[in-house]
Amino acid sequence: MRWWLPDAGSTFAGPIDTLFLAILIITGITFVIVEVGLITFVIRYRGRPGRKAFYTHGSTRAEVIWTAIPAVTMVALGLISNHYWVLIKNKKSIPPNAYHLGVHAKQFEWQVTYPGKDEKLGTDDDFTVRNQLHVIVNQPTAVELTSEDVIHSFFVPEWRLKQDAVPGMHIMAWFQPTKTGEYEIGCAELCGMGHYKMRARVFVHTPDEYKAWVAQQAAGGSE
Amino acid sequence: MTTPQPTTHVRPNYLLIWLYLFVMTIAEVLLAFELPVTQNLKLILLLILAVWKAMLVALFFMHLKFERWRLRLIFIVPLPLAAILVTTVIMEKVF
Amino acid sequence: MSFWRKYIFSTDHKIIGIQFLFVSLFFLLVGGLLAMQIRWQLGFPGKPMPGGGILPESMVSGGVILPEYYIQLVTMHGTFMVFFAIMPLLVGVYANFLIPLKVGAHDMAFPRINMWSFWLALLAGLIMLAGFFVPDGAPRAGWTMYAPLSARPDLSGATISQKLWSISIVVLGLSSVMGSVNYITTIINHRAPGMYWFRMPLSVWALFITAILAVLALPVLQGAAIMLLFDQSIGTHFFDPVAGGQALLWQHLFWFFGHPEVYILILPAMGMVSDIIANGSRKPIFGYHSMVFAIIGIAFLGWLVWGHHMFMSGMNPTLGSTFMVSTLLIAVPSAVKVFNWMGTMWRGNLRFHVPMLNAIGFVSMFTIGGLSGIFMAATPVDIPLHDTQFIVAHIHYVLFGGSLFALFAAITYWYPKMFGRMMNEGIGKAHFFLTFIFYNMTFFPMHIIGMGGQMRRIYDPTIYDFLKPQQPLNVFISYSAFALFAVQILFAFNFLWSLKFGKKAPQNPWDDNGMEWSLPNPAPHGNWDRTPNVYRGPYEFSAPEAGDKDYLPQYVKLPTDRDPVPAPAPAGH
Amino acid sequence: MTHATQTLDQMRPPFPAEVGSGVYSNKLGMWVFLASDVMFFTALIGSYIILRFGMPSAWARPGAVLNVPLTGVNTFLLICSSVAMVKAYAAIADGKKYFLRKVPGKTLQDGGLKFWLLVTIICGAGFVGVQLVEYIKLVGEGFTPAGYREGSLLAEHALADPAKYGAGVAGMYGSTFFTMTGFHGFHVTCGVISMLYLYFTKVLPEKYSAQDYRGIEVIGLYWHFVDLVWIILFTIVYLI
Ligand code: HEA
Ligand code: HEA
Ligand code: CUA
Ligand SMILES: [Cu+2]
Repeated sequence: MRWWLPDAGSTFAGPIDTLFLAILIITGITFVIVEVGLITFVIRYRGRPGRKAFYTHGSTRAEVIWTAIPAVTMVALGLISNHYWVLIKNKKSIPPNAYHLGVHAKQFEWQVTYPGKDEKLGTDDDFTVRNQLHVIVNQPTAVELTSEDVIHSFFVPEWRLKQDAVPGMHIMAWFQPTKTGEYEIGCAELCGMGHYKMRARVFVHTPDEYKAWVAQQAAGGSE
Repeated sequence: MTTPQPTTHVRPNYLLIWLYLFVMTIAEVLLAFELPVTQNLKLILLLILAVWKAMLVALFFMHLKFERWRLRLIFIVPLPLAAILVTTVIMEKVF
Repeated sequence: MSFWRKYIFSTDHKIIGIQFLFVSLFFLLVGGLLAMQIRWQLGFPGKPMPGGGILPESMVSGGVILPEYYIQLVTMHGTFMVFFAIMPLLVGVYANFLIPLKVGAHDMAFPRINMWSFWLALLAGLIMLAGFFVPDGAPRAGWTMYAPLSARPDLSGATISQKLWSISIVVLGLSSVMGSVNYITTIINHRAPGMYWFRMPLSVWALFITAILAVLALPVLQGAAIMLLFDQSIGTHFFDPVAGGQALLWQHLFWFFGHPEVYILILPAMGMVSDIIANGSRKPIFGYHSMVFAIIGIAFLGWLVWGHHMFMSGMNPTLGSTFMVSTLLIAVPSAVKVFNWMGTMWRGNLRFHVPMLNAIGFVSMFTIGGLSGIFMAATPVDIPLHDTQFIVAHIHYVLFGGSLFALFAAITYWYPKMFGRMMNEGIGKAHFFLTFIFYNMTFFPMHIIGMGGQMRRIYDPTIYDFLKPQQPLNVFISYSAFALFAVQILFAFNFLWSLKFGKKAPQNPWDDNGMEWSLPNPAPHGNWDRTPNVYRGPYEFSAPEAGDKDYLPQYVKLPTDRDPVPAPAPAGH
Repeated sequence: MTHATQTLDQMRPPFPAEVGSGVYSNKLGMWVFLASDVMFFTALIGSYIILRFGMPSAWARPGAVLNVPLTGVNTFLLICSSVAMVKAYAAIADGKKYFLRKVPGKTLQDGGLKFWLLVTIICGAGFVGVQLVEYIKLVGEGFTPAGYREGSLLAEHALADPAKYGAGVAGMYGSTFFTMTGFHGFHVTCGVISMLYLYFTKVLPEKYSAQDYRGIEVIGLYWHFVDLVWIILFTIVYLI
């Protein structure tokens, strides 16, 4: 039973989780203020015969305070968030040394295209594997998301990575795994009756493991 | 129940406006085909003419010229919203 | 007047409101029943559903819900709850019933159009319901109907019902535009003498702003639905990239409508809660003017944030940043509202009648829902949360914890005005506390499984290794959900039973200030026989002039009061 | 001209205003409805603009597929009906309920409400008729909401000269054209029907007077709005 975000598996997890925690604290404080306030008022000011309510139409000072504080916090939060947002989603932030893969979504499977030995996409030693994403640990990787039919969404919880694959669009998403191991891709956008089982495995290898796998694929000559 | 004084105004010459609209329509068609001007200039001129005609209809035929701001506002409010929607989505295309 | 003219084809705003009430409560029940099946599947995937046998083979085989049926459940649950339960309950029922009563008008500006707006809404609901009974079942693309899935029957697997969805939405849009034109005109032109803009109760203000939102937002959805219908039926390609269409266009249009829509679903609730909290605290509302401006602010910002539903959609990230900021800013006017409600209770003399309890429930639960919105509004944090159960939790905290609690309050509060009888206090209190408990037990854990990564609209979470460990929580949620539903039966019983056996209501059961309480319960056709005068603001509780009573209705003329000049001050007064 | 005199005389609102807006409710309601109709056309026209900006290849050249002269005439018809409507409005404002009446010393007879509203209706109906003819012709040539029909005349032209006929995006062209003009046509039809209704129930029985002619002003507002929308559509659909 997990009570928090999945364990961190990519470089994005750090900032995102801290931001999450920060917001949790901000909202947590607000939450406590509101709920505790309500409860105390409910108890303190419960109606009793003979008491009369304090007749007031409000206090501008108080209202200015509780308008200003949220305004400031929200703007600050926005600025901080935007920094990481650009880092994660902006095309320009994709590291130049990124290793490029193609991911083609289709009801209801993920087709991953690998550059093969020459490490370049679009050459004839490329090969495509269904529902298996093999990547290298600590290696910035960029996937070009495309879709055959409807909108799908490429989602790896441990990497804090989610990006829709939209028919008619070529969308780049990048990430840098920090842990070797086996993960899962889920499809996070309703794409038909098979949406729930549109599942693929993710293998994060050490560089030479990966080379070995590529070689073996080439030998196996799958597509 | 007493009511505010009705607003009275001089009646515009409708046939004159009709003439404007007619001429501008012809101008548009000519512009679109005959005149040798660049694509963009043509585009801008056409849009200006269209908006101008629309304004004439709204101001004189629909009497917005003679209404109070309170009423004009009702018709004006949706326009910025429309602009926001269209410009935003177009910007989105221009990656 | 014959029975038909009086109760069926009535043009009396009060009767129309009551018609809306019954119809939309029925659809609320339908939505609830669908939710129960959703919960069964998520809690016990692959186990035969009790009573599932009665459903046709195309939906459940051997009592086990099929994947295609599950999507239909989710789609129709969302659609019914949003478009045919909460929206008509808030706007259809209370805009119709309250506006003329509270501004001191004899009826709506256009009674016949008002009647049509009801019948069209009913028609739309029935068209939508028909989806379940056509071959290959109900729509299957979620209540948001994302194209191209919704536009391509060959991909979604539903041909007829997808079209029915579009048609139904077009009809519904027509109905609600008709209604809203009515509300706006009535509020602007038919206020009683002395009912100045800033003497209107916040409920009327909220309904006024809501009507403006509806008038401007629904036509956009209609247009989109029409394009979708054409894509589905006559082979156009608006949302089909293959022929140059744009898949994201649908999302832009839908959410440009959609976010104002969610404020349509909360603003009237906020308004009515304001009235009830002031009444329950026996105190004037705290900062009336800023409450009004907060409503306007929320409504205005609501037009600038639709992109926050599309952060992950492949939309230009730079736009994402701007949408994030505008979205976060909505916290500010919302803050004003929440804290002003608390300010109203502060040093009050609280009466915990059922409406007040539900109103307090509203404030505390809406706050949770709003705060969870902040997580999703912060774009980086939305990456792991988007389209997970965390969103589902947010939805239900704002829509159930928000709108529905407000509705439980409103229904109980104006029940005497509608039917001349009181709902049972004891059952009402029991219903509130039990609902409050089971509701939190149902929806709070959804935040956690959402953080865990459980996607929305998935038929069986257990096939994912990373979701298996949290399945027990899903089971827990399901049990709580069943309990939650069971508790609603209390409400249904209370509602129906009191129609006949509830105790007769006094003229002003809640010691309230509203104009409506100057009338007998239920109010006669045409309301007042001569237009009433309004002497003061709506929240003069515990005012010194009130003497020994702790309230001072708007319609009471004190010796010190002068009669208002007949024509109320114009807008912006 | 008959209105040299009219331009001078004063114009009263058609009905004592009601409280609040200073405008009587029917008119206020109509304006609010028009505001919402603006948003409806925003959805359709906006999508057209957006799609056309984001289109993969060139759009069909103006006049290549659509018959602009014919539509130009149609536009003229609609403008005429609009001015006729406003003349009807002016006529009843002066209490002229009659059809035509001789004016001493003038060759032109002076038209009253019955005359001008009839002209409006005829022009409006004419517009719808012409549009139907246009649709039939277009579909005959192979222009459909789905694009150029296989093996049709236009399909062949498109093959011969893809740039001119925007072969690449014919589908979008058809979708947007028929949806936008179709729903405008629908608005016009509704207008004509409701005007016919008014004509027989209110105008012929002479129910309107210089004191109360709300129906005329309200339907007029709707009618001019439909005209306004067409002015925009004609430019951006046919000429650009
Ligand atoms: C009644 C309906 C309602 C309401 C009122 C709201 C209110 C808000 N919503 Fe919500 N939303 C929905 C209904 C609603 N929403 C629905 C149905 C969806 C899902 C659609 C779908 O199916 O995909 C959704 C989805 C949704 C998303 C998309 C998530 C995703 O798909 O990835 C986002 C993202 O920003 C969001 C944000 C917000 C915010 C910021 C508010 C704000 O208005 C909240 C403001 C309120 C507060 C903040 C709390 C009170 C304030 C204070 C106590 C002051 C102090 C606060 C601070 C200092 C933070 N909502
Ligand atoms: C106001 C809106 C509303 C309400 C009240 C509810 C109520 C409930 N919802 Fe729903 N829900 C949505 C709006 C709502 N929901 C939306 C918009 C979605 C997204 C859909 C999508 O993804 O497309 C959603 C999705 C959704 C999901 C996610 C499905 C998925 O993504 O896989 C789940 C799962 O648990 C769920 C469960 C429930 C439950 C258990 C209730 C329970 O609270 C139900 C309890 C029962 C009732 C409230 C009815 C009681 C009946 C009465 C009181 C009537 C009385 C009758 C008379 C007096 C005659 N809902
Ligand atoms: Cu693919 Cu969901
Ligand atoms: Cu939103």
